[in-house]
Amino acid sequence: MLQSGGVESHMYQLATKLIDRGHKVIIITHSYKTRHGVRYLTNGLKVYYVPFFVIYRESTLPTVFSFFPIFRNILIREKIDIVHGHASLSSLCHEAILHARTMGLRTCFTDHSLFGFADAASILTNKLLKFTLSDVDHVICVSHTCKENTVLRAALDPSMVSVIPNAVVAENFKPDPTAASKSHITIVVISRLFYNKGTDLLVAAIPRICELHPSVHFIIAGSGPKAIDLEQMLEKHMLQDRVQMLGPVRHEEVRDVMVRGHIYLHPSLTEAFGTVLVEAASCGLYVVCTRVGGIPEVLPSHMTVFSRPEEDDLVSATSRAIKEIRMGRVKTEKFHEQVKSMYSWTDVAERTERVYEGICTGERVGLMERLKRYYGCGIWAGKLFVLCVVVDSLILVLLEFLFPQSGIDTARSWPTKAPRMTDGGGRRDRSKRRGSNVEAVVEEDLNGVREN
Amino acid sequence: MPPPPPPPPQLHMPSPTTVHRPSPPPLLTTPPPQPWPPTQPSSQPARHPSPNPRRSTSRKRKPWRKLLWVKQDYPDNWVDPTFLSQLQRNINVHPYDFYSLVADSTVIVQHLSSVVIFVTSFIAISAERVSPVAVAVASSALTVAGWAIWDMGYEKREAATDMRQLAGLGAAPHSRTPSGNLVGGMTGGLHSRTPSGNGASGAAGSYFPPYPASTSGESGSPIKKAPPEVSPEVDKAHMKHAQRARRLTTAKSAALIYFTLLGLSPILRSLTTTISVDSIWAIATWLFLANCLGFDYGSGVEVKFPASLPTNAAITSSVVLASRLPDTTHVFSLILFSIQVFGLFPVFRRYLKHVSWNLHVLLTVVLVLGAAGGLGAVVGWGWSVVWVCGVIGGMGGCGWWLIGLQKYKNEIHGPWDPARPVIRRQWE
Amino acid sequence: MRITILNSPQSITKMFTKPPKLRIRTPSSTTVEFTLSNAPPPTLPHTLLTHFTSLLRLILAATTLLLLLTKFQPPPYSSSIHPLIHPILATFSRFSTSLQWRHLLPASAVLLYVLLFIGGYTEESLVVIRDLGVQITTKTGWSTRSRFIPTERVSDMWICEGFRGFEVRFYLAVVVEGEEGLVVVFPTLLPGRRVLELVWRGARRCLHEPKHIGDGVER
Amino acid sequence: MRPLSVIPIYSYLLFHLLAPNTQPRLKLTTKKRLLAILVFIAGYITARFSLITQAVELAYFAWDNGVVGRATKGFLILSLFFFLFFIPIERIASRETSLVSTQSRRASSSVGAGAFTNHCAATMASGNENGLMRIFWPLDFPRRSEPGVLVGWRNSEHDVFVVDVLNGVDSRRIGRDLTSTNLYRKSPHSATRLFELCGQSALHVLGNVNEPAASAQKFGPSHIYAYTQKSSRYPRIHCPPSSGIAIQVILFERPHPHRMQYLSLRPISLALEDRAEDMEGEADETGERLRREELVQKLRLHSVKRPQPTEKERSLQMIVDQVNCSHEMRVLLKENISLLIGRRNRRALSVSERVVEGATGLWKGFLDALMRAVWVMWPLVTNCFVVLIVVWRLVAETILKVLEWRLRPELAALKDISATAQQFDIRLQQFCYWPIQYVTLRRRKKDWESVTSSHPDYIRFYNSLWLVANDVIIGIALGSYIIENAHIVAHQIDSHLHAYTVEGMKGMISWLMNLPGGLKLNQELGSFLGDLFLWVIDYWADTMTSIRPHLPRVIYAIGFSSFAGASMPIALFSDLLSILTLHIYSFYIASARIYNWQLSIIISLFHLFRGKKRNVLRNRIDSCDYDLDQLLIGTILFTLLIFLLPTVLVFYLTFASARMAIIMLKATLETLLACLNHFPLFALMLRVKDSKRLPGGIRFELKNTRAIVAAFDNSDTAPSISYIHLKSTPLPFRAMFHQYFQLGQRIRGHYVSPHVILCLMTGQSVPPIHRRNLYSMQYSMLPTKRAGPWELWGRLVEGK
Repeated sequence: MLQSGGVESHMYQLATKLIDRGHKVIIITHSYKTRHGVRYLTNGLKVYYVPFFVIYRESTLPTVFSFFPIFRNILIREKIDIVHGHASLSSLCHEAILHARTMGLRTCFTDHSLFGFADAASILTNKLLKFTLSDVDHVICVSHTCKENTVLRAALDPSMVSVIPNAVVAENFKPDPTAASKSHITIVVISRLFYNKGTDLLVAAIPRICELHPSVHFIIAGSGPKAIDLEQMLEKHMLQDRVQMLGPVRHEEVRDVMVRGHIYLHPSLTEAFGTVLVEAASCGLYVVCTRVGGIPEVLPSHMTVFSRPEEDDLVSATSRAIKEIRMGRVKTEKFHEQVKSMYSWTDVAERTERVYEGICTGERVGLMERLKRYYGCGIWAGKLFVLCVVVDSLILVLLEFLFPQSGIDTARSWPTKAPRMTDGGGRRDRSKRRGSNVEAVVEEDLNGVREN
Repeated sequence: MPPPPPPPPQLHMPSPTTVHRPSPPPLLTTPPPQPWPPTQPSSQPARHPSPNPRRSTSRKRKPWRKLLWVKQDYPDNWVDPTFLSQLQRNINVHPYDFYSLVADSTVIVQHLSSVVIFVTSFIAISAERVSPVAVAVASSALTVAGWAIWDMGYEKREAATDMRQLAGLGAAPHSRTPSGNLVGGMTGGLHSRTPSGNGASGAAGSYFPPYPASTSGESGSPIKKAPPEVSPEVDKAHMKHAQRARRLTTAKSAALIYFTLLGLSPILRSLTTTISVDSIWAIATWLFLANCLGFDYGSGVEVKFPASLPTNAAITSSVVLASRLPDTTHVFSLILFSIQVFGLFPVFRRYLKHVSWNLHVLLTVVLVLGAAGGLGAVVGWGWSVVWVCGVIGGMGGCGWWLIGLQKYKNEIHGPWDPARPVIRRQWE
Repeated sequence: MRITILNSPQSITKMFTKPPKLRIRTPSSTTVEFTLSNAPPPTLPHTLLTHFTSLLRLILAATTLLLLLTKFQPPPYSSSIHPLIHPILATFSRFSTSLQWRHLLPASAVLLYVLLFIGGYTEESLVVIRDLGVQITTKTGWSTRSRFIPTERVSDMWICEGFRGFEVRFYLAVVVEGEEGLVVVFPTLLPGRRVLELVWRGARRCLHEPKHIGDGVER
Repeated sequence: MRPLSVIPIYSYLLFHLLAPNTQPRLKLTTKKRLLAILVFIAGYITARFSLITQAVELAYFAWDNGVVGRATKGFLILSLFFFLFFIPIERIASRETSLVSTQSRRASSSVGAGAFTNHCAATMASGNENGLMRIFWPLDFPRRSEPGVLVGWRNSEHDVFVVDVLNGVDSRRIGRDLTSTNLYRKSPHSATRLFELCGQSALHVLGNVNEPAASAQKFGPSHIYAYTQKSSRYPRIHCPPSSGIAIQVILFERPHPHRMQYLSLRPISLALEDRAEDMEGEADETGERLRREELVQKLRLHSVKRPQPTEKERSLQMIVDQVNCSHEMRVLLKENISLLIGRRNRRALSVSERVVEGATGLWKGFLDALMRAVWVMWPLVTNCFVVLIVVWRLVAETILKVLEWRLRPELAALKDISATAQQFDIRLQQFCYWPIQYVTLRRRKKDWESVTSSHPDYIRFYNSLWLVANDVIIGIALGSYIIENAHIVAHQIDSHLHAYTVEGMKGMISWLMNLPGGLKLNQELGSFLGDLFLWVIDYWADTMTSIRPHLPRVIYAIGFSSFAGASMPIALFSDLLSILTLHIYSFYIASARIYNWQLSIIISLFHLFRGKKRNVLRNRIDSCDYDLDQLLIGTILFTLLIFLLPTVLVFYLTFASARMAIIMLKATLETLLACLNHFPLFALMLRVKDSKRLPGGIRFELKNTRAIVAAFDNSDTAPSISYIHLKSTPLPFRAMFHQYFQLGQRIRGHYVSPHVILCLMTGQSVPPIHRRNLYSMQYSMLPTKRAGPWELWGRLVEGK
């Protein structure tokens, strides 16, 4: 199993569903300290944990191209048609898309994150994104806000950007009415304790909420640099008996933590989609969240109480939610079914498949066309990008000479069962015809902590 | 649930010609063909997620809504007229006013000229032009005078800062208030609180409510601050008591510094004998640069005391410079001078700016002229003229330049950028 | 019986040496030997060539040593040395005296190393004997390493994939009971998938009694 | 004494060492004598280095007389001959045979994978009915074609082990006799013991050799027919393809138990077992091992359920035992069978024979009388000897107790501090262990020689004896040298020590004091520290001068000590070194402390400089607002210390490097000691002499069936027989030096770790590597807990 984080579980679920639909999916990612090499996950999902130290030891290529030889080898031996990159902060993903285009494959990119335009770091990442996306076949965003952001950042044609939200495995997030305490209301916060997750708001709001509502308890899960501030706040206001800090929890345990509460509080300052909100709602929690990023699109307003990212508003919104719960005006027990009908990975997989079909029908572009596109990226950046692409194609030629394609023997594909007949015959015979519609999901930071 | 029928591919596939667009603005200029106004996510009716696509396709399709939890029969890459409707550019850009710019630049000028004065006086001392004792005595006298002025305006300032606090101004987005002891002025600077207070504040970091220095003894626990509207005579007595304690401690720490310097200066004198002069100058220059760049010019009078890094840089460089001086008294007096210039003088400058604008301008002029005089006396009058011209030209030119830069500003804002949390540093 | 299969995947290292050939000997159905070697087929000219080159190597190495010796201790120029050898020695010593130690020593060390250890053919073999076990042998140059694993400790044989330098390679591995890690068959010249599958099938078929064949899915 | 006089001592000692090595009858076999002479020469060389020069002269003499030239000429001619005749012939022969085989097979096989699999499937199909017959066949049978009876073990119906071929006997009668136990009357030890070693109850008749009418017979596993010939060493098993049985003929040379040759599945372990475990248990290695173990667990989950091992597979160990026993079994069989046959055709003795018998009887009687006389004396001697040993053991015990005594358990014992004590400890423990080893080895004699369990003990025992012998030889040479010119040595040591540790230090310090170029040192501080250290050094030098006159005596003592082995003076010298460089150690400690304090102060002041402070409660850096006075004084002190740091650092580095140099020196001495104490000398010589005594596992070699069968008849029918040669792989050299590699690894892992380097940087004291890790090898030849004196007494008494 991949390390559990938002992006990782997204990839895993998507890949599993695609395999069920009769495609062949492999995942290429970094190797951790404990696992590298080639592994098979359930139902034949094959993961390449590429050990980078090997390449660093054996070659002195700059890291833009260092990934190319082994990546090419994998693509050829697995007979890949489409390369689908995830997580926009990853050099691996950008590299992979560049190389795949150089090898003339179809590429697709999923953006999971939002970026401003103000600070230097985001300007750099935007340049990088522009570099990658100026020659990609299609882009998938997890929310409309994310789509707007990506279109602005990479200067894309909005019609080549699709919005496909994340989903949750509702079975893993069943509500458990018995777990929550009857006597007092419990508010759950599961979040990495970073600045942009709104931990400062939390720190400011918790004492006031506790003062306003004596019978409210908190459960805070997650770790991060701001955990110290929380602890200081607890010490200062002597709230240790009412606020329970669990520290980091694994993705499998999240549900057990959630069902212990009535309200889920999410004071984030920026969020592309917020899978954890959907999970919380699926667990039957009433969600209090700040109206930032893509959060307003995620849940219907009868499941959520929105607030501005301000201390006072957060406190009042939480009080409202508490009152609602006390009054029993919200039907939290219905949430699970509703969420299940809203978000399902099967649906996501179908929509992604549609994107793939579209990609495969489009006609291929030549090197000159690609160079033109890259050249349009900027005055200096354009030339730099063109240089990179040219070097990349030269490296491809060199590799063709060193490791000829005939020399790379192809891997056997996992014996897949027949694709599920979720719908009409058209789908079935198409997936039979495109049995070889192979997709490589490339993804970087698997060592990121849980994304919510 | 039944999935929506696969729409025709040409509807949602980008035609290869329009794959790449140089920039977003053309998207924004397209007028909305549909009559519906752009729906804000905030003003959305709560609706249960089961719109039947079959029915909706039969009759005219429903308006597209910027939601993820409803299945709408629009393709995934549908571009609605409301696309990017929340894009705002240059919202919080207010054009600068030239004179205000110049006025603000006086603070910088003051600091620069004080640095120049210090350096010139060092050169003068090392060249035996000026007797170091004279410099030390003069500066000490000035300092005492300044402290007297400061001490008079103390209570007023305290009240003012309390007002500020109540108004909740000066709340930084980052989570630490400047100090446990916000009311400290120079005295607060010289001696903010008793050692126990130090330890506690250091340990407990940032979450202290503001309270006057007088009550700093039990600063470890979150005590309620005495509200401003207490009965006058109690207030008076309280003031008196506070004043006495303050002055006592100030005198004490002043004496402490004095004698420490006295003890250390012989060691300091022989500190860098083996290091060549140019490297000494290089070190000093870098440290002064750090001081000038890191100095917080913006902070008002309520800030207790300049940020410690630039001050330390300045003092270090002065120590380094002092170690080149031939005699212990030279070293001692120069370091004393530097402490007064870089440690205490900024506080006084802020206070003056806070009290009256004219005095501030006057001080600025005096400092600039003093620096010019120092330059003239040490390196030559031509340089002093250059200095004065540079100061004036800099104040003017930089203002113009900054205003000229304004038209290149293009800020893009939207729902995607991280929100700034508004946190009141005020507990009930 | 002899089967010859070109070993398909070739990496940079393999571009210069011949691709190894697979030789399979099955004297009886219960004994198989898979030999994988990049040596030329043992025909007379090839063998003579090999012997000749090895002799040449030896002679060259001896010459280098002699050079060093003469450098270290020039031979006495007395006619007591055999007249046939003396001129050779004289030339040697003249040559060696013309060189300095700091050139001669590293050069000769490198030369000796190359002559004695580098090159030569690699031959790796897997012997499977039913009811006895599996034996893995690697012959490189002078050294021969062989490892015998009794049958009851062989828990399984796999074809796995692993990263090697710039590529992902298949390798045949024996899982040994009570031992950490796998024992790789043909570790130095990793053959391609076709060869490996052939060996895998043959080995599994030969390893256990006929009734046990067939279990074990393809990996 | 002159080094020359070493030799008789040495040879005497050596022969006495080798005496137990010889077998019960006390005569030196030629092999032993050869060994003796080898070691003798080694000792002689070490004792008299002039021999080497003589050897060189000899070489030049040979050179001058053109020996080399002639030799080379001969070599060239011979090699030419070889290349011209032998290789082509051999090539052609092999080519022919291979051609034959290929021709025959080409019919059945075409190129490609499918063909192979088909072939396998086909043979498998034939093999399926009545699987596989396995015949173990020793290779040392006489190559005769006369008929005989195959006798051996029948492990299972299809798994037979040939022990011997009996010529000129009838198979049925022999079968009866074999089952009866009274066959093995004449045997040195109990025959049943040998049987149970082989895991069988009785020998069986397995079949016939060279039976003329065999070809008519149909093949059956219960009775096999084999042919042998002069032309080939390999038998030809009669197995018509119609029978459809696949046959493995596994050929082996019988290991000679008397020469202590044997086969074993796992490599022979030179280290003691209990040691072998606790050598593994190291803190740094355990974590990695645990990870791997869990991975292996997962791996087991992956693998498909493997079939239960058949009894043929499980019987491998037993078969190896049978191979080890087969030689003695054969000897036993031969003797008894000859008796049997002799008994059958016993006839009346002639007169002359009677006379001869009487004479021999008389002679025997005389010998018996002599032996009886000896036997009266013998127990007395041995008892005295035993008592002597036990007394000595008691003494050793007390000394060991002293060496291991530690004030408190966490404190270091004497043997941890001083190398000499360590050396004493090792020697004493070895002396304590020898009698026990010897007793165990003697017990070996009471059993069959095929029992291979005690061979590692044997090797260990003689290895340690040899090492001690070596040690003593070298020690005598060294000691005699030292004693002869103790004054020179003493003067040398003293001058070197003085030059490096006093004058060198002084020079260095004074150099540092007057501001060496480039270094931005502080004059005052530098001169202060320099004066301090110089003063201490002067004081130390005075004490040294007071010691100096006694030094020759000390050296003399060391020289005498070296008669107990060269390791002793080395250990003593290493201790002496650490005593004589005490001052440098103290300097190092002092400067390190100063440096460390200053560094920590600077770090905390740097936090102050940045306006931060270290929060010890949360162990993190808090931001803190200092008061003005704190800030100012802190800053000034910070500047002060920063500018004073280089001076202190320079002094610290000087002393640290000096300390490092001394540690290096001591480390080399330790390595020397390790080599003297634990070099696997005996094992190496065994490996060279007779590699079958050091088995590192077994190896199979497939023979070319075609070639073998073709020697008998050139019928193209392919019998599914596979000839496999079972060989013993010698222990690889790497395995012998395994402990050395491990030790080196540990030391490297400990001292080249970033943590240690950080300690050096920050002036903290470098934690020394644990002695147990360092000397785990030292004791790997000795048991964990030595046997107490009374246990020893018991063992000795019941050992007799």
